[in-house]
Amino acid sequence: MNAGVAQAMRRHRGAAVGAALLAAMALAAIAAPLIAPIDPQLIAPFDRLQDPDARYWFGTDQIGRDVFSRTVYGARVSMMVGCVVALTAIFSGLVLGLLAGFIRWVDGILMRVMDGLMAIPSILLAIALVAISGPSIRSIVIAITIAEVPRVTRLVRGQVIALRGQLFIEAATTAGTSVPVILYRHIVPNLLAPLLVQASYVFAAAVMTEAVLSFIGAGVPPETPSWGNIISEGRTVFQLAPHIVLFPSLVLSVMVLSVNILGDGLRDAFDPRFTGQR
Amino acid sequence: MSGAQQPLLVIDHLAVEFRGRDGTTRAVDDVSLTLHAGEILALVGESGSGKSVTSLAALRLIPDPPGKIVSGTIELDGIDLASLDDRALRRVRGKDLAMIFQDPMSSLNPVLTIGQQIGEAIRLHEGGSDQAVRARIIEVLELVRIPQADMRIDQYPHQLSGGMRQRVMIAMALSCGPRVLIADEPTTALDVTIQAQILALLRDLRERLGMAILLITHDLGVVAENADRVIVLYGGRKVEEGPVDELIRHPRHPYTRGLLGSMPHLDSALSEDAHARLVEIPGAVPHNAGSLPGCGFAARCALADDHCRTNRPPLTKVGADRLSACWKHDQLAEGSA
Amino acid sequence: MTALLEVTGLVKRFAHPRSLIDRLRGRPAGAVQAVSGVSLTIAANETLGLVGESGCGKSTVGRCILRLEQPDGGTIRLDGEDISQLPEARLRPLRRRLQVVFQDPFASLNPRRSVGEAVAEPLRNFTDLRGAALREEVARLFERVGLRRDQIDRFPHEFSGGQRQRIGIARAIGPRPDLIILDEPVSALDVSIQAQVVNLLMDLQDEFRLSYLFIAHDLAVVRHISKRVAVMYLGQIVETGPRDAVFARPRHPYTAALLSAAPILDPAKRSAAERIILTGDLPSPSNPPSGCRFHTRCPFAQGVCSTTVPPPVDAGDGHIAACHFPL
Amino acid sequence: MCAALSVLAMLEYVLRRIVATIPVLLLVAIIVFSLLYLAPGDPAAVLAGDQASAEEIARIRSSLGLDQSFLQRFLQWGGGVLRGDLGQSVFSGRPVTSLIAQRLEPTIALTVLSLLVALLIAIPLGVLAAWRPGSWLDRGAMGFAVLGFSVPVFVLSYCLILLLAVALPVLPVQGYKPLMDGIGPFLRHMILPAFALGVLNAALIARTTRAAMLEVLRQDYIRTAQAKGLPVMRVLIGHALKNAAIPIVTIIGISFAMLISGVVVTETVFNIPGVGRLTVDAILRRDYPVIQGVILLFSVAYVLLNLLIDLSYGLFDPRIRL
Repeated sequence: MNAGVAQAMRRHRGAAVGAALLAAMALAAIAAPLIAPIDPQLIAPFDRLQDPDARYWFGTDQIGRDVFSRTVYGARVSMMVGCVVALTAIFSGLVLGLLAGFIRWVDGILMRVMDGLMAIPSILLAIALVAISGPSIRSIVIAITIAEVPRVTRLVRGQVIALRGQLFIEAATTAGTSVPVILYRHIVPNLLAPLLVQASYVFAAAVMTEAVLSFIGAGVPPETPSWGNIISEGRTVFQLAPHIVLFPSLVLSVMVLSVNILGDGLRDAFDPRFTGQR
Repeated sequence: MSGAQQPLLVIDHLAVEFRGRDGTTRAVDDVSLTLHAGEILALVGESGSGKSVTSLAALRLIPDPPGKIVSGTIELDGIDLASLDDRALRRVRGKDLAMIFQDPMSSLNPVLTIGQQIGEAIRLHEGGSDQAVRARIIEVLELVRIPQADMRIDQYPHQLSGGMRQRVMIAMALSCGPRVLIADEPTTALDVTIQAQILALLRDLRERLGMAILLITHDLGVVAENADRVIVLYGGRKVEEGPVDELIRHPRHPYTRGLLGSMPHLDSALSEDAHARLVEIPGAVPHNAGSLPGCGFAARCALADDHCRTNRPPLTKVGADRLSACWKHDQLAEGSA
Repeated sequence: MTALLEVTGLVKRFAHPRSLIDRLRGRPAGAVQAVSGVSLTIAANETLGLVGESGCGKSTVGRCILRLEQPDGGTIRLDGEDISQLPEARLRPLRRRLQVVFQDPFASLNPRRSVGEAVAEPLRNFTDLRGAALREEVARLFERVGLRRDQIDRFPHEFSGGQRQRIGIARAIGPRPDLIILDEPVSALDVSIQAQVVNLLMDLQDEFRLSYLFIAHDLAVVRHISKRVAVMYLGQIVETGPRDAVFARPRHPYTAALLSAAPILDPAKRSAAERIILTGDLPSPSNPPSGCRFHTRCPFAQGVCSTTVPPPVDAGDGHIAACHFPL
Repeated sequence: MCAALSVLAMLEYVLRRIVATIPVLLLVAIIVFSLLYLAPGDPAAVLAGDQASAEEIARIRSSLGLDQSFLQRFLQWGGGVLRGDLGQSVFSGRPVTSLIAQRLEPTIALTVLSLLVALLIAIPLGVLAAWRPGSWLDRGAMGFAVLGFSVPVFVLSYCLILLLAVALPVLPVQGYKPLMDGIGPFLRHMILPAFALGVLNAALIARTTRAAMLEVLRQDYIRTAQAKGLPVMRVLIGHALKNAAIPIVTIIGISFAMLISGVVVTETVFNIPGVGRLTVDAILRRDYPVIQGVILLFSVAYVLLNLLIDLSYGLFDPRIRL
């Protein structure tokens, strides 16, 4: 597994760049208080709508807050949402998918529910869930997770069913291996690679969804500096001071891009067609 | 068969290389062959012998990249196919030089009807009204003995049996009256009773239409019953060539001999001891056989010595119409298989 | 000689979902009867060759015996005990005696686990070997099938087809089974490799007193390795008997047709044989012909063949053919 | 006889697909209804106003049926939905159905136009990239695809506005002109949003087209077509694309979900008075019946589109007609 990741990095320069960028952003998010030169909440009424300069690297917004500091703190929200959603969605999807793949009656019920959830476009589902539970990072995370779980469950279930038909699973059966051991020894290891790839896409989708939700006002509470919020606030003065929108947008795009490139690199590395396994 | 008449297809000193992650491999190395009108020439070998690559190269269908014809000429009726531009080459493909493939299921497009697929070639190379084309399609379907051709023409490949699909493939290949038919493992995917039908059909078509067939196969049994001459390939190189019956009765290359010995025969006398061992060729084809300095077979050959391993054996005339690429072909002259 | 394995009247159906039209017409759900009433026995240290064309149900027979498919009828007795309905938990200890080698040596190995682990798996399940002793046994098995002991930590994709098949064989012989189902074990291999594997299988049979059910479509290989053979057509055994009797004097026209369709190397012997070339294709197994299932393609068929199922007739020495007009 | 049977089989296939969507629609309805049911705040109190007494609120509650059980209320609501009654906006008191109907035109226009843009970019790009994998064209196309995945639609929208409406003022910054006011102004206002949304949607479709085409181009029948002497374009379009069609149309159906989220954002950025804008306004005002109605509408549209796509499979692959 780790060998596979390392191999992906070596072979896929893009994946390495993606991983490096992501790591840098993660560090920046963790060390936000050290990096951000100015308190992100500090209002400087005389410095409103400043263009970027040596003091305000990304300029200031309409009440004079430092856009750079806010962007750095915004990385915390995005990183947190991305990581938590990816972890919980992958884990729940794995458990549900395994259940569906192995127990027929569970499959019937579970997959109908997933069909229903998937029929609601995920952004609307998230809007609905946030609308119920009120805007907070927690409800954002829950909402996006619920929207992402069906896809992961589908993936796992599909893989399990495909794997169950594989000859090497039948060989394990004739070798006297019991179902739980087959699950643990043969099925799950073969699921890790696609799940790792999927995790990166879920991460990217979560970051993106959070930004969109915050942008349309159904996301993180407005006082929290998240990229979606900053962009949303800059919207009204966009023609006057485009930098408020553009800088966080750029950072957001770069983050999603690095995750996607990393995911593509992992996918290629795990694809049997690329690794010379057949 | 290989008399005085002008050869139809001449492949001369063909070499094909494939670029991979682990460097370049030579899939076909210095293979030459001539095919005359009305003749069935078999190209026989195991996987990795380069037989299919040779046949694809003849139509210049090697995917490039990763494959590349690095040297050699392919002449059809005196015209060098390598010198043709894409447009001219396409006029030859399917018209003068047609091909059928191993698996008739995957070789037919599942979303087009039989008639559409055959008609396409006819329209492209010969043109004609819709009715004329349809009549011609039914004609070729009947030529390959497909019953109820006027009904089958509107069916899709999945509605046909395996044998029927291969007949459709043959009909498609014959639709523009090719001079040469390349049959790449035409019966490998079929059951033995259907194989017998298809091979009988191919022989019959050769008689009736006088076309030449290049038969690519791994099965010496198929070769023995259907070909006039045979070329044995090993690791991308030609190791032996000759008239079929003679070559099978008196192989002059240790690989051919090993191949014949390792096949269980239905017609061999069974000894009382039910556990008679088959003759093994030890080891496996080295994947760099095409770029070894010496004989590609040396590593698996009981007769090989240091000379064999370092010096490449030239193709030597070992009888009328017979060639062998073995330093020790003399030692094989007396003993028969 | 008591039979090690005795299969009687084995039936296996594969249902396809009932369509709305069928329901409206009151037709029952369609089913392909892949195996319809197959009986066979295998004695200790014997090889039974099960031969037939694709779709005849020969692999399904093997998979039912291994209980990879649940049979719909009939019994499968291993040393007298019917295992056809045993629940998996009670079946598992018996699986030691019943091993398998599959046709596709690549698909039968988990790509993410080392080949040594594949060979160790049945040993771990059926024996007390652990740790260094287990590793040593795996290494010994590797050497026995012609691989090197330093190869046990490698992964399947590092091996050639013939080597992978050797790994599959090592896995099968590891727990010292009584019977191995060989499901087309050499048909994916090149001729020169085929001979190596066939020889290995025959050596191992002597050494470990194994019984084989050798499933194949290649008549020559079956003839070489089997002591007795059974010929299947559309889910039924049409002829069975001692190898020499069946190959030298086939009594069922289908067997005769199969034999004469196989190409013969020696030109001298070729002209002597009178060829039976079958016309037409295999009928659909979901709707098999009435009476004798072969009558639609049989050159000797008469009226009775399409109406009455031919009973199996023993010509002595266990050479049985199910034909109204045996040759 | 045979033809009649195959028509019947076709009909059965269609029928079975339609029947299969019913439970999905029902589930969607349950989920959407639960949203209102679980929503915080008491609609009765909101309606009654700040000065209302407890009795008055209780009276409104029972007149609205808010004191009934979940099932009763669901059935009542469901019956209303089937009659085209989605309830009333808490904010304006107007029927949700008519609020949505008023705003449908710009949303449909934006959706159709951006899908058109997406297909016109994605299909040729995907086909050509698959034809020469590894070429500069392929790399460019896939670079574009991964970028398209990663750039949120408002980012591209603002970049386009900055470039084509502010720096080079050739197009209006925002707003909408209905089709009735003439095709010219309508298109001038639609170009930027449709392009922004279409380009990003094209990324996913292009990537899937390429993958599907690569898979198909590896197949033996492509070699057969080449061996027949067919020109490249005939092989790519006539033989390959038709075989690759099913994954492509499937992804178009799936991408519709992304398109919807894009519509909501794009209408906000460009100030287009469509259903997306209505959604955002409703969120800001916590107008749950409107949110509910919009979600139901979009979800049903999504399910029905995917049903149509399912049914279209038979057009591309004869094996599915059985």
